[in-house]
Amino acid sequence: MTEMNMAQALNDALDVALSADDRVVLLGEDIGVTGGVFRVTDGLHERYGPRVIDTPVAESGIVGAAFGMAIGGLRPVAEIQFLGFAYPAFDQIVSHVGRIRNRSNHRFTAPLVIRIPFGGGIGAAEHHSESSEAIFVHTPGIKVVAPATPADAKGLLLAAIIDSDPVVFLEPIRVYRAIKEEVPEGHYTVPIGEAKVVREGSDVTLVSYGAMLRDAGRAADALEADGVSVELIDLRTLSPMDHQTVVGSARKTGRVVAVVEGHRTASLASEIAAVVQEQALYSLLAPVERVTGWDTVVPLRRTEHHYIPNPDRIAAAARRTLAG
Amino acid sequence: MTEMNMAQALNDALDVALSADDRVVLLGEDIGVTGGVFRVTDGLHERYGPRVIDTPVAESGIVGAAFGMAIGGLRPVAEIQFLGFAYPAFDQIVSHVGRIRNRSNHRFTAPLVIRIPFGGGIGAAEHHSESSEAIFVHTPGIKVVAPATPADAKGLLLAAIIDSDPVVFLEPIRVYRAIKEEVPEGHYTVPIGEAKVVREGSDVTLVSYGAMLRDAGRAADALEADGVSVELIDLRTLSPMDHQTVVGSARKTGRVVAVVEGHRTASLASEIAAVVQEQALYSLLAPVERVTGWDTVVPLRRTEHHYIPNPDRIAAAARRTLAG
Amino acid sequence: MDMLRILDVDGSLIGESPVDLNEARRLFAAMVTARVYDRKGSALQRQGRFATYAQFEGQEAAQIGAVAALRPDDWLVGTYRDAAAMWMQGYPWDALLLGRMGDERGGAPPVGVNVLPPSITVGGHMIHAVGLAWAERMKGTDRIALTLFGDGATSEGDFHEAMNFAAVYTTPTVFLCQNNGWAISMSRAGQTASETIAQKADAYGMPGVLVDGNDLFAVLTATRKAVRRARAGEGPTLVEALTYRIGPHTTSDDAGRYRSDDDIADWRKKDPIERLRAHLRSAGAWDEAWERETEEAASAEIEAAVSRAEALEPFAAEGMFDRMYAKPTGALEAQRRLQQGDAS
Amino acid sequence: MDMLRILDVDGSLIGESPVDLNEARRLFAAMVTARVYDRKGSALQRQGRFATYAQFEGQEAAQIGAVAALRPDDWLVGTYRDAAAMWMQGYPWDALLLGRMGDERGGAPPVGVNVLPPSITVGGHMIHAVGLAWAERMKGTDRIALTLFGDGATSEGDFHEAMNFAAVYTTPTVFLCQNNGWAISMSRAGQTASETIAQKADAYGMPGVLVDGNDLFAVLTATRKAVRRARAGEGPTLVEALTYRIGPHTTSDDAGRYRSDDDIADWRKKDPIERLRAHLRSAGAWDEAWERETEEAASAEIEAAVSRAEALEPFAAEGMFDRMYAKPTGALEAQRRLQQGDAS
Ligand SMILES: Cc1ncc(C[n+]2csc(CCOP(=O)(O)OP(=O)(O)O)c2C)c(N)n1
Ligand SMILES: Cc1ncc(C[n+]2csc(CCOP(=O)(O)OP(=O)(O)O)c2C)c(N)n1
Ligand SMILES: [Mg+2]
Ligand SMILES: [Mg+2]
Repeated sequence: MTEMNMAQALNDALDVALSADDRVVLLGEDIGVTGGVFRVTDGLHERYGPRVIDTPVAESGIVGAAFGMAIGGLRPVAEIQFLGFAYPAFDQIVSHVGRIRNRSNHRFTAPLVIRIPFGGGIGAAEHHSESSEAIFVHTPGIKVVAPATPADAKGLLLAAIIDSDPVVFLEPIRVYRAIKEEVPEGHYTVPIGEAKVVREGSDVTLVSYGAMLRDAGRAADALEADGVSVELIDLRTLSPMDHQTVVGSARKTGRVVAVVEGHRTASLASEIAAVVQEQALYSLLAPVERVTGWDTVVPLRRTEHHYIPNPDRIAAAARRTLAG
Repeated sequence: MTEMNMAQALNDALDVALSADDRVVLLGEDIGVTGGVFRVTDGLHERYGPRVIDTPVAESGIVGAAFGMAIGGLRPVAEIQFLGFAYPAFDQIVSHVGRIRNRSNHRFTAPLVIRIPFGGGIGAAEHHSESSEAIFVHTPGIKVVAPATPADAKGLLLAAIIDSDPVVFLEPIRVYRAIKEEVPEGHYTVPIGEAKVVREGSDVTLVSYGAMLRDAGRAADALEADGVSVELIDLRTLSPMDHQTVVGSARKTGRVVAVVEGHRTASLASEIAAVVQEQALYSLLAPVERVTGWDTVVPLRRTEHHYIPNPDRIAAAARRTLAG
Repeated sequence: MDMLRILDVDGSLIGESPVDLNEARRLFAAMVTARVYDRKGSALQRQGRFATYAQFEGQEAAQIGAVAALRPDDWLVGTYRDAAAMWMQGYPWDALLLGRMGDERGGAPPVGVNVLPPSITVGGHMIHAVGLAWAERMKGTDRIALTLFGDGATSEGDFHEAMNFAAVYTTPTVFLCQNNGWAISMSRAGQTASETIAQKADAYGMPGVLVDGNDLFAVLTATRKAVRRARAGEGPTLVEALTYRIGPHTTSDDAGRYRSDDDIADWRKKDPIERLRAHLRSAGAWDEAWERETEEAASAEIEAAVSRAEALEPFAAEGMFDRMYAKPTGALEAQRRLQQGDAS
Repeated sequence: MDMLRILDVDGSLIGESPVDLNEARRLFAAMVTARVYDRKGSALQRQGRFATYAQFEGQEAAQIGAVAALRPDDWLVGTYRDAAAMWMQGYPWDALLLGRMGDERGGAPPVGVNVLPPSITVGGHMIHAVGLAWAERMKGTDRIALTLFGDGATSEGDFHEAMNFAAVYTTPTVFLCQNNGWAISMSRAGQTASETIAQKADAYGMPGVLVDGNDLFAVLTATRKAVRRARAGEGPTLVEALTYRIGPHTTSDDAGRYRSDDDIADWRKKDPIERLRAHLRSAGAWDEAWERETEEAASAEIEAAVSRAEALEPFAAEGMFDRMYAKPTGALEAQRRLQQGDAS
């Protein structure tokens, strides 16, 4: 066990994977010599040389080449520098990465990982604050993972790398260096597809993931201080979503707040609401509340905070469910 | 009034727009000399010459150029040949088309229309049966329209062309030649953002759009035959969604079935369920049912029918709400 | 830019043949066989037994000539129009037929046949051949990857990224463009303002060559050189095979809307099969009975495959849930139950 | 490929000056002013008053020289690194500053200034300049569009599609690549295997020229020719301005990780401002006091703009709802109410 932040834990996961399996190769913009703009790949180029590849500025090329490599028997881990730069690669992801297994009835498969920093809150330039995970979750044939803590990040990334299917691995930018925790050494996995009940409670369920989980936790603290018992769920895997854990909790508490940073309409919060009312309508004591980013471009630095959900908004929504 | 199918009605709308306003230009693959693969632009190149432009095979280029033209004061109507070929243009749509107004605080705007045939059911090759409208609906700064009938198609397309904001205009392939109806002559508009109550009823509400509307109508016929009173809503505009009409009907009937052809998770059916439970939970007599395509690639011709919702599936879902 | 031609339009040898007569006969037979398939494809579509079909008539030399330069274990990554090439590299008729009938098993050639299912989207597949070639090099094999694409595909951004990656990383990839004059209704001249496709290679510091695509010997010679170069670790090559799409874009297309019959007639005179036939005949290596036998054998073989493909039970209603992941996810299992509930 | 150079590295004139001395002084003053802004940008970022800032030091001749070839009503479509060019084409300091402070009003130059807000994504904006130029031609004006981009941007598929569209439709677009040696940590050599960026033009049947990007006269001369060609309806041109990014990629970058200080020292010797200064001095058209005054005037002007920008009240919390459409949609109005409810 070592104390690590998420960037370090991810670096460690990549190190473990590269050293364990020759088929693992990393490719992306600025991931090699300079170690990635968030330093997640720091030192790996020195250690693994030609298996850590700096690429031209061409996201479709990165994903398309990684896809070919995966079919060819490698285990590529591609990095897209920010989620806002993944759209040029969207066609490769939707039309090829998520489809080759079906297209070839399992004859060809593409076990690749696409690592992408996502989310805002750091006052960055336009396009650097995206939370468009919903469009990847809507895409068949890929899995979508979004860790919220260093230890989960490492275990999920290692699970993604050995998964037989393609995984879009979303890394919450705001969390990279924000929290430290004990991270197990060596190889271990956190199962893809399983949510985690971060804290148990009986009055209201908060469902979140990625960077928003911390804010949901802060809201939970505030609510607990007022005597509200909060169950907090970290989805961890966004696709496939762990309905059982979410619905089970909804049945227990009767009140659900889904917290996502992405745009509201057709978001994961909508999906959570749809699933909960579908499977637990008669347990619901209040409508499922959606606390989300708005259906607007994420504002720039000066007013970004009006976009991103914060503990107050989350707690207010929880209180609305309790008032109902 | 003339009897027209949807392809003819759209052709008529483009003709009206081109003749009324010199700023209207059409561009896309095979839309000129050959009149489009669905013949929607038939005859327009002869009539309007250089304002109906055949392009190289480059979707990002088509949308990006149309975007520049729109900023430059034209009213471009771009065509993407099938929704499955829109993904190479996704970056242009998300990163630029939907953002320039916000980015420039209204100084620059992009009033363009992107026409895209969508949906399956014709036994086409892979990529020709997409219903990924949810990802466009999730994208801020654009409007998304999907007509279900010839007269609406014409009026909505004319409304889209004069709209000050960009519109993704989805044309249901299966409907192009399937139905004929009286279509008013000359210029008229159907307002963007308004759903239509196609038939009124009191027991259950079916919400749909595009090609699925016909199947929802058939399900309604079957249900009515059994004495169930069905309210059928055609969303017509997918973004912004007309919550009021949907929620009003939900409050009245207490039972809602959302019918979409796209993949289930994070779909418009999820959005409808989320909104309905949010605003009408206490009126609901049963969970909102989602009848959707599955979270799989649309199967090829031999088994495609197992993917696309049909009247039986829709009626079964409605019956479940009535049993509840 | 000069165009390599070895067999003149009338079939006379004006350069060095890349093969002996026996091999030339084998390749001729392959072209004849491919054309039999192509004709059947159109017929099956008319009968409603095929979905839309994209004929390759006129492009047999480009496809058979290119693949003749490969080793059986090399990768081939082509398009909807490349059935001749795919078959030549080992993709069974059954799979080709199933694909066109609309069955996902059509995308699954036997293990050992390193041919991807045809790309239906235009442009996205070339970079896959770059990744495959790169993987082979990293694994230490000397396999190469050949990718086929059309003139229209060169306009997609993905062509550019694939060419650039291949050249930057000197991957063992051969890019073969079948410039057949059209991308649906768009002429080559309207597709790009460059005089040739081949010259685009220079933008990537890559060699580019132009060959007569209806001359099997020229295509084979140029591709073989490119393949050797790739296999030797010297990097990728772009080959432009200048040819012509004799048929419409697909069985759904009405080519009369945008091109004249005269063009087609001109190009029919340059038919690749006729050309090699003339050469073989003048070398005393052709007779009509042999060609007829070849056709008949091909026809019988393909008909048998059609029967097998049509007899194959379609996937079950729930089959799609099993094809998405190594193991269906919980979400898909739930949808499977929903589907079965709806059906019951 | 030959590289056009008119002012030698030591400032001696080795070709024909495109401007008289007065105009040369004006352009020199513009470069000096731009550098003042650039230094302030870094300082403001260090003080936390700017978000990340992308310095353009060393690229002043490329930007000022290129824009000097434009008419005031021509379009300019550049990137995050092109503040000098944008200002030169009329984009006010206030807007440039607001952009970097993170305020959407930074994207709104006054009406009449035909400069788009800088592109933050790499590669997507060049096609916008094609569309703009095309629109101007369709409207019957003779405006042209200049687009600026880096060496890294040439690897994106959108570069390819933009170049191809421009050439196919002979739109009045000028493509100016500031090849500054780096794309973050990726060297020019690793970005593409072609010897020059300029030669990529040939792939589109477009003329391509290589110029010394630190030589204002060379950049101006080449761009002027390209602009004239575009305005005359003869189509687009690609100009590669060979220059160097003296600073890190942005204020967040640690360039020491991937390049040596020696390189920077070498390029500092080719500084574009020094070079034109040497030329002006030898022509008796420069004195230190004038340069100092220019700097001070620039500094005062920019400081005043900084004060105005910082004094500008940020948008209201709900401002974002008003910027998305001409009129907020019903869905956005509902969200505005939700936001206000949460806040209350
Ligand atoms: C990304 C994408 N855009 C558009 C299409 C529609 N389409 C199918 S084939 C074709 C023309 C391709 O021309 P070319 O590359 O020359 O190949 P050919 O058909 O001539 O063999 C087009 C535009 C597509 N399949 N994929
Ligand atoms: C689509 C996209 N991919 C990646 C990035 C991240 N990024 C920002 S600048 C840059 C390098 C661009 O290099 P170049 O085009 O040479 O311009 P320069 O920064 O040297 O001016 C990269 C990769 C981005 N902004 N957009
Ligand atoms: Mg072609
Ligand atoms: Mg650069």
